[in-house]
Amino acid sequence: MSTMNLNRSQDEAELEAEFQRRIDNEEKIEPKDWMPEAYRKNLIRQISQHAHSEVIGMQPEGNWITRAPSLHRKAVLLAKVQDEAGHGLYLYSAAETLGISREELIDALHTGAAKYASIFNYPSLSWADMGAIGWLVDGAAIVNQVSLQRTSYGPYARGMVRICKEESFHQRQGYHILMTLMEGDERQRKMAQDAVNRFWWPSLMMFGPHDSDSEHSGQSMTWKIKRQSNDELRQKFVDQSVEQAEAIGLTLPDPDLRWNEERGHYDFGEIDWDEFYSVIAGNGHCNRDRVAHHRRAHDEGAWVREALDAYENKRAAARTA
Amino acid sequence: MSTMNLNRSQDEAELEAEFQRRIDNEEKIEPKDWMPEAYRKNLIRQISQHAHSEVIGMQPEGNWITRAPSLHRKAVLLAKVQDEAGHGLYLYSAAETLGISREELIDALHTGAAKYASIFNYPSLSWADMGAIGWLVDGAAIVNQVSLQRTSYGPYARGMVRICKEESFHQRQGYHILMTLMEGDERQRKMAQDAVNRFWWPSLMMFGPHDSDSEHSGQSMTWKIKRQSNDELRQKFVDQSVEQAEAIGLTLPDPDLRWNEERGHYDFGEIDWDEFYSVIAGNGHCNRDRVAHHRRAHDEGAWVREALDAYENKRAAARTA
Amino acid sequence: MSNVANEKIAAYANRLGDDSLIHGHRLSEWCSNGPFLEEDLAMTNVALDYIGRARNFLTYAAELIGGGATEDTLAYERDCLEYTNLLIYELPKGDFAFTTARQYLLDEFELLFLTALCNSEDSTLAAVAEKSLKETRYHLRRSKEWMLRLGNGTEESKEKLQTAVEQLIGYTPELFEVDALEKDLISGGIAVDRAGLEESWRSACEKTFDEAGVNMPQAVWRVKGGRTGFHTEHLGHLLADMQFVQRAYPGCQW
Amino acid sequence: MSNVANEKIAAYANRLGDDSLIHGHRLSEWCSNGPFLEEDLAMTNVALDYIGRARNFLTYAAELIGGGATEDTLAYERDCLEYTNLLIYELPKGDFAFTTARQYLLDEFELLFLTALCNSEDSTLAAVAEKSLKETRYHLRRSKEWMLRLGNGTEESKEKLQTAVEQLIGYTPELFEVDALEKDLISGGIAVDRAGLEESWRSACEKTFDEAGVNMPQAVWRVKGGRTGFHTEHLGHLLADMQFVQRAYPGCQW
Repeated sequence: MSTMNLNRSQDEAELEAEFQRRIDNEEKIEPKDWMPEAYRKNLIRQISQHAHSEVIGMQPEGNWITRAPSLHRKAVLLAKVQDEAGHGLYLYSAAETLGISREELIDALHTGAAKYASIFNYPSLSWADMGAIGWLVDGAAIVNQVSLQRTSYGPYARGMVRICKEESFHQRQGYHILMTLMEGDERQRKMAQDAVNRFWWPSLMMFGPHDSDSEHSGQSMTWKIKRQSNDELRQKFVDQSVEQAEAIGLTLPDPDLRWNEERGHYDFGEIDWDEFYSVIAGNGHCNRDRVAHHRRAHDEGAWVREALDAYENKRAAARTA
Repeated sequence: MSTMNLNRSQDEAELEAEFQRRIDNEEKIEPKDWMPEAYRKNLIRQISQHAHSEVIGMQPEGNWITRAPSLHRKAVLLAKVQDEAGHGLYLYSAAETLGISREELIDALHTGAAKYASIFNYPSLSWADMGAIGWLVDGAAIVNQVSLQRTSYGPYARGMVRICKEESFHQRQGYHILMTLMEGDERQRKMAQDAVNRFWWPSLMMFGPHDSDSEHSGQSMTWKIKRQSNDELRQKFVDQSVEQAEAIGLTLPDPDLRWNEERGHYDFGEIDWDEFYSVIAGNGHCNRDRVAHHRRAHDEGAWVREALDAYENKRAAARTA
Repeated sequence: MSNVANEKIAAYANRLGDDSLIHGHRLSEWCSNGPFLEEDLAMTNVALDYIGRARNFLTYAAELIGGGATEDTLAYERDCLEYTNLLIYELPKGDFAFTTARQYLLDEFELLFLTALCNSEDSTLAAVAEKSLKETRYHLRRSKEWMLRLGNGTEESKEKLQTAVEQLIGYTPELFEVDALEKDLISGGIAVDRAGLEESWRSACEKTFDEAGVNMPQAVWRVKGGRTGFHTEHLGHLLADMQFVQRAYPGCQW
Repeated sequence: MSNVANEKIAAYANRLGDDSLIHGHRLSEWCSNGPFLEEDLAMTNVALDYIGRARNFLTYAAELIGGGATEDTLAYERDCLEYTNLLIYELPKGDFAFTTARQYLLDEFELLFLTALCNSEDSTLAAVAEKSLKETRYHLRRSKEWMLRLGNGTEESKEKLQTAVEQLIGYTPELFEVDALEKDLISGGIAVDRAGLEESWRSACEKTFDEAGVNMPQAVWRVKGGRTGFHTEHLGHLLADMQFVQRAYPGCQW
């Protein structure tokens, strides 16, 4: 090793040590700060996939806007999906601060290099799904996002604070949809229960594998990208949901669900990890559709983006002329 | 004039005289027979527009196949539209015997050089419209087509015989749809009456202007392309329809409709010729849609036709090799 | 106020509600289908404004109709022959050029219409108009900007915009039709004289079209019938989707 | 026959009816949309066969269910969570390559399936199978010919056909799934052992694919759930349109 390389490694080691000290000190890392390349990559992956999830999540919900069964619900659902688009924008912006462009982000989504929350590979089949998605899927997302409000990367943390505010509103609306159905007639109650039967386990899967099986967890925790473990967050979600379910007469589809006095938490059944990995691998109802839909809209909109660019260029030229 | 030209005019005059003699003698003109160019053109226009009408007519009815309110009605409507496609094919074939290609026929439809029955510029807005279209529109078409069974051009006349058989079945089915609605509840009766209110006058318009105002009538009658006048056929249609309407409790939207003992026919009100010409001129609800729809299907199918051609060519080459 | 007068105002509010509802519904179909995320958000925002506007008008109409009518019974329990929206609103969303052109033409109209409706003798209609006018000013800024972007963008975008305008123009005369109901309410100072808006509308639009390098044709063909339930074939399918849940599960709360 | 047995046969007939109905409905969407008139006619002809087949199966199911059930109550009064068709049938019709590929893959399957069903201990099912088999032989001749035309037509048609196959292949494993209900009815000699058909089906298809110069992939991903009402997002919209009139005007004769 040459003296220069040695110096560079020494510098690198110093920078990394300083970086970790800041992390341990609960300091926020900002875009201009030095960061390990692996930290940058990890964040790009996580933030962009979070953004893609918001955007892809617009599809199963957008699927019910035209069929919303009252003008009030129609307006609320429209506002919700709009919020999600907004969340996607915050998160794309946060990712872009790390040196990746919107075009690269979208391309990664289209090729499959970047993922989105696998929950959205499930189809929305009834109006009650709007309730289940709001209550359970947004509910799970909130548990995760509340934790992420303390993530080490500044733009991401601040984005989470803004998103959490709106997301809790979404969760309440979802819960309210189900509550209204459970107070309805037999067919409505059946519809609500059926939606919960389909979304409960996939919602638990949203927290990811057990930490022992999770690929990125270790390093993410060290760098305080991730603040709590998958299993911790999952338990929190289960605990809050059981009582909410009972309050409106819904049965969670888990015969092993029971209060454990010792632990102070609810015990629950083992997740079907085969299903989890199977859906991620492509066997979900909507895997192909979600990406194809996004790609189609993107392709169909190419001429619009080109026109916008051309127009902006003309105006810029006119201003400098 | 040269001697040759004089001879040619003499030959032409003889041929025309012979042609007219055959016509007057109720002989059928076949594809290989000599015919005046104007006769050929007149027939191409009439037959192709008749064909286009069958094809375009598939659209307002096709619009209700997916929404047919019983499996029986769904099957019957599917069969009806299928018949219409078949009629279109007979008629395109008959036109093709006169030396015009399918491609030219379709092109004329797309450019607007060839018309289709203006009745199809009206939209089909309720299930009852399937009844009104069957009863009134097919009913009017039948009156016209029965008359055309005696048209002078052989292929056209024979096509009419085949078509009339199926068409009368369609008319009965349409009438039966309305009858069922009139025996139903108040909303169904209202639906049926509303459909009749919208289709009655346009059906009368199907027979064209008064003969005194009709551009092609004179020559068409001389050549026995046309066997009865517009007004004769329209009267026939009115007479049969009034009683059919009364039988199921429908009111025809014409306060001037009354039996005229002297004439032995029903008197009826004056048609709003402004509406007739306005719709033909392009102010109907569906003028643009009908042609655009046909054009779109044709354009989207270009690759299929190309593939079929390429395949047929390959097979032909293989056979001769 | 007399019952007859109530009936007429109810019918007027009902048609304005139908216009807004159908327009908002069509715009909402862009959700997750926009050319880029910011525009997706923007369009669903406009859609939301229209749904809100529809709710205001229909709720008022329902109040006047009485007998248990609500914004939802009006929206979900009438079939297409009973809907009274103008035809231009129910046309499918088309491509982005079509939506842009339609939105712009309607925004210019609504600016004039709502400004006038703010002066209605009916205080409820005037209040709805005031709230809606704020939104429409914002919509118009956006749609005018998009007219310029597409008209002065690329050859392709200009062509698509021109095509869209040719497809739409024949549906615009209906915006300025005054029937017996509206004639009556105009003389009562309640409704807007639509016919009187046409010249200003045309003039404002032509300015933008000119700036966008796109021709604003005269309507050679014109289609109308929405106020009397004589719709296009599009509305029936729209309502089949929109109303399905209420139809399949009648008499329920949602 | 016992009530339990009746229930099972009814459910079996019901699913076969749902398969046919949804398939026929999708095919009927080609009406006035075909690439040329002869093909428009041909496709609506095939659609009509499927509607007829659906009516036979659903009428039988309704008889067994009793209590006033009819082919129409089954078709028009169940929402998508209660429909039991396989997913492959409910996919949108796509382009002509997609419809061709789907039709062909299903025709080869139905040839085998219906041939087997002709031997059902249940005479009604056997009779429906016999009638349907005649139709399916005709459908298969057509669809096989179209596979060859598109596969050996132009580069474009081959490409579109290959794309269609890649989109469809993951929906085919569901054709060969045997659940508890069918297992039971198989041992009673009533239902067809679908699983047992897969090899022959694959082999027949591969021959045609080979002749058409198109690759028949193995299903890397697979989607299922139709028999338990776990559908794709497409079915709900299909039913909203299909059932609207009955839903909006309940309890009527048509």
